[in-house]
Amino acid sequence: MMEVIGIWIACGLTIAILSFLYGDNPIYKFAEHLYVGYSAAYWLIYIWHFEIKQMVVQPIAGRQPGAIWLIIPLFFGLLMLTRWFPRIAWVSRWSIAFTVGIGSGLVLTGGVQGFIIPQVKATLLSLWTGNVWESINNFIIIFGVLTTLLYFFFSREHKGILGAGANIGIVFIMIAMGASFGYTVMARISLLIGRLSFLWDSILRLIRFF
Amino acid sequence: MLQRRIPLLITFLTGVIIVITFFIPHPPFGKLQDDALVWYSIILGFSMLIGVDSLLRFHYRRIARREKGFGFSFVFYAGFLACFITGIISEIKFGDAFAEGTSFRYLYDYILVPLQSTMFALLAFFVASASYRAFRARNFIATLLLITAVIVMLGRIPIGAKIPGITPLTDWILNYLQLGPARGIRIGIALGAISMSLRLILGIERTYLS
Amino acid sequence: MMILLILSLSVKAFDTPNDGGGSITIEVVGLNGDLKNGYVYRNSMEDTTFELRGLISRTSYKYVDDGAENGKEYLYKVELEFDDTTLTLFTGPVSAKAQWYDPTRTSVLIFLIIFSGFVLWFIQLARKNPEGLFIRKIPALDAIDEAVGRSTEMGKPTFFIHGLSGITDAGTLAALTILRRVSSKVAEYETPLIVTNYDPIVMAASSETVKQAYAEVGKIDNFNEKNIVYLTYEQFGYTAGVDGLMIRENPGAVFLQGYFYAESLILAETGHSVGAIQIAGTTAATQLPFFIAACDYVLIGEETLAASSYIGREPVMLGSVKGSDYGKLFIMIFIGIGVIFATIATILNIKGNSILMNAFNTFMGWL
Amino acid sequence: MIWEKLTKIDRRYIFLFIGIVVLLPIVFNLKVSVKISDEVLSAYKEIDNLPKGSAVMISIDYDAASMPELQPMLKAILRHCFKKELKVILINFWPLGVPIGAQGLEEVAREFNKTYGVDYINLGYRPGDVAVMLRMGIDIKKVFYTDLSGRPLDSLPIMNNIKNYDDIGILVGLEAGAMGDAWIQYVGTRFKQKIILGVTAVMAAEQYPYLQAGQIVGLIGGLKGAAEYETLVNIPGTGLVGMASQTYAHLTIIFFIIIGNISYFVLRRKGKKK
Repeated sequence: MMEVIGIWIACGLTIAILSFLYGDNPIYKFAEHLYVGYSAAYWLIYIWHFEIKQMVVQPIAGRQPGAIWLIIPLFFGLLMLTRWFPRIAWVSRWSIAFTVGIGSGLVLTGGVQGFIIPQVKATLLSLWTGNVWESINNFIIIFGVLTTLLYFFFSREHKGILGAGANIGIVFIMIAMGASFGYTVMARISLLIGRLSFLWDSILRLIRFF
Repeated sequence: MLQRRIPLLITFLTGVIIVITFFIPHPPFGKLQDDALVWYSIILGFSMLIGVDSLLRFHYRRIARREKGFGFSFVFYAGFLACFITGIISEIKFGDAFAEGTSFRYLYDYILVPLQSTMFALLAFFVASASYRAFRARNFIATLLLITAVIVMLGRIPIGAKIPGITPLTDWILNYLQLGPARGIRIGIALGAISMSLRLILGIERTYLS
Repeated sequence: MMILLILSLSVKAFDTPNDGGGSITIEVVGLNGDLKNGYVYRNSMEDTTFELRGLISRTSYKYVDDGAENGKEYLYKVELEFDDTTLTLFTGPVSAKAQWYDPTRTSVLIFLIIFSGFVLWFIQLARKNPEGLFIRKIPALDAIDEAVGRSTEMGKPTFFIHGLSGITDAGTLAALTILRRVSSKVAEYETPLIVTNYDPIVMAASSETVKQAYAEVGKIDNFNEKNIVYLTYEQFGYTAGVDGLMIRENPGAVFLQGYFYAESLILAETGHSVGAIQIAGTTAATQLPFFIAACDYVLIGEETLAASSYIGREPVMLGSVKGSDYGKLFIMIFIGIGVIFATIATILNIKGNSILMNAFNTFMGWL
Repeated sequence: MIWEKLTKIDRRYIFLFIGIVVLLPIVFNLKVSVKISDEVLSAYKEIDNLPKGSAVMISIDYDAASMPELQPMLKAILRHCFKKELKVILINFWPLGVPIGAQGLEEVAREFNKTYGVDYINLGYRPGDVAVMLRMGIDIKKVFYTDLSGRPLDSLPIMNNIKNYDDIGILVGLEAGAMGDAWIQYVGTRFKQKIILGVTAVMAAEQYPYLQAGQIVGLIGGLKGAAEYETLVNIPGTGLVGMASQTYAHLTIIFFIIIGNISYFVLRRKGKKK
């Protein structure tokens, strides 16, 4: 019985969101407000359960070695709460600064190790492999990478060779954008297929129920 | 001093420590990058209290002042409380609100899931309206965008395989032609992010501080 | 056959390299797939008992013993079971230790030093000689003033919509720089600005940013913290909320900045349907095509990250952009040399000379 | 005149058309056949070539929103693994995906009469993202002491021979977000783990650099990828039905693009004459 009620609710909410396609209307507004309210609370519970409880409360209660270091994030977390008091709200900048520091450090190392090096490595292709087509394709990849990088040169005006290269770069970029768009259409349609199948299956189930 | 210098110092120290420890496997440094991610989520947890509080006040104000559409703010509160209360109850009763069979999970399955997936499914419609509007052969670059998008769109469906050349062309575009620019864009972003991180650590970039 | 196999077998125990210590690796050399089970036993050199630690992996022929104490010596016994025989091998003593440097990351270190070197060098140069630094035109950033201006003329508010990434993402910090510019224009024109936030830390930073901008143009009294809106930390809940706000507040200009996922197009199409000028910028390569299709101006990838230098035009910032460009040039030259090397190596290899090819592969392995 | 109207067509008509063409095949259960692409074939072959009894780790990194695309993939891969008598270890990096993964796993395991704890296991979710991935490289049992339902891993025979990534033949990441990058950057790079990614179609184009760089050994993209895998395993499922809706929707969009361009050129010519 609970399941049938649940399906009714789910069907109703599905239709309410779809109604946004027609334009703003009270049914959509209802779903939207419910959604924002519900999900805001959902993430509170989520953060409590998966982060605060499991990463703070349990290690401290269990006296795990190293739990003492949690004092650092707890300190900056509490500083964040100064935003409730406008006169000392600026103290929260310390916490922001701390998180920005974490982010910058991770980007510096992670960006090089995880992205730049493997991608540069993969571009070190041979221009002659013994197979004409393979060689041409390698050339296209290398040429695409280099001209695209030229487009992202900022400190010099795009004139002369740089200008020509950057123009080819933007042509490549647009081809990539078109390909990515065309490829994505499929995924978006899949989502709608999922939703409409759900509606259709639910309708069949509800008909059978009565 | 406290408002500007200290935050800059915090960012500098945190960033530098995170970068250096990347190269040191010796404890306690080796694990620091992983720990920092945990610390970040703890601070995020605290900040969420601030965020949710401001959202609750926003709707409270709307109701108190009888602003236009304030009725929907009741819906917001209903959604928030339904999730929050079932979350707390399930957490106390089962120790895990996210386990199968809790009232929290029931609401998740029949409220959040349909809302989430239908919102996502709206994209099927927007992808159609955006391509109708944007894919016009206005100039050379727009034409390229249009042509690659259409070819790939055709190539992704079985019927495209029946038009000679479309499938190999799509595969070739995806495997080679768009690979260079995709890689170039990502290398560019990684470099830009590294340069940004350096500026942040050095205290040159400080939008939110001064 | 079996005897030959067994004769060629040996077992090695060594400190697991490049780690934080506490670990010893036991490797069986010379195996090729016939192993049924391989048991690893350890003796701590205090008595004569060997304690079972675990099984040799059947794919890598290794066992990593993470229960070792740093500096303490151990002996290992490995029992290898084959279909028709069992073989026992000993190795050791060996001890675990933690390393102070991870040499597999040397390439990362070298790159970081070169790249930071360029950036720091050009920042230094810019400090000494602030003249003559150039940054190429980025139309989307020039359009900011126009968009806010037009929104003001129409008497409509301006929307600034943050993406879904946290403050640790470079794209978010770039978004904050753009927000800074937008809010000083908005403060100047005295039009309402609504900033929607997905991440609460970003909300705090946005609030500080906008407040500073208002203070700078001397309009701090017009700053309204309530317009820095937090919605929800849920992708599509955020989308639904922002869509609703946009449709009801009817903005004249919409800025979509930060890291976006699938919601990019929902937001951009809704913004378009209310007739707003839209300026988008993202470091999410996947979402760029949608912004290009649905928005008036788009900052493509790295352009977003250069925004702070473009807007501020401070010499040090421009210097860092120049340094970063030289880093890019370095990568391009590196790719160029690498490609030439790879090509020569491949051609020679086809002709039967594999010396260069081996050198190239060794280099790739190190990289 | 008609062309002018068409350029300014109310987008709601487009919405209506899309809705209709997607719904029809669902209601009438239409199917289409698909051609196999190289990247799906190579994913299939990698799994197919694993020796009997090897372990395949499948990571469920998606939630309900991406279920229509990734769930058919999960089921097709599971069917393949069970058919080949491979061991399956399911883990989750998206807590909200836990029930979705469990549901798919149990459903397919029942079809093949597989035993829990012997042929397959569901480890559930542990918080910590990248930290969990890295720690699994040392010892899986030190991160996941128990399985999803709380049974200690040591009590389940499937885990006897499995310590860390060294014992995992192939890792299959089913991705709706950034977790795939993390698998490649952290586990692929540091532990030399063979990885196959199954991703939503939107992310697929972005994965080609990884495929070309050899950082992943196979790629299954979107519903079409799922339909291809279903064809390879030779057990049709929801992927193939969806392809019919897909086909009609794509054709509708292309039709609208063509109409849009014709009207654009007709109007431009008129404008020039004036």
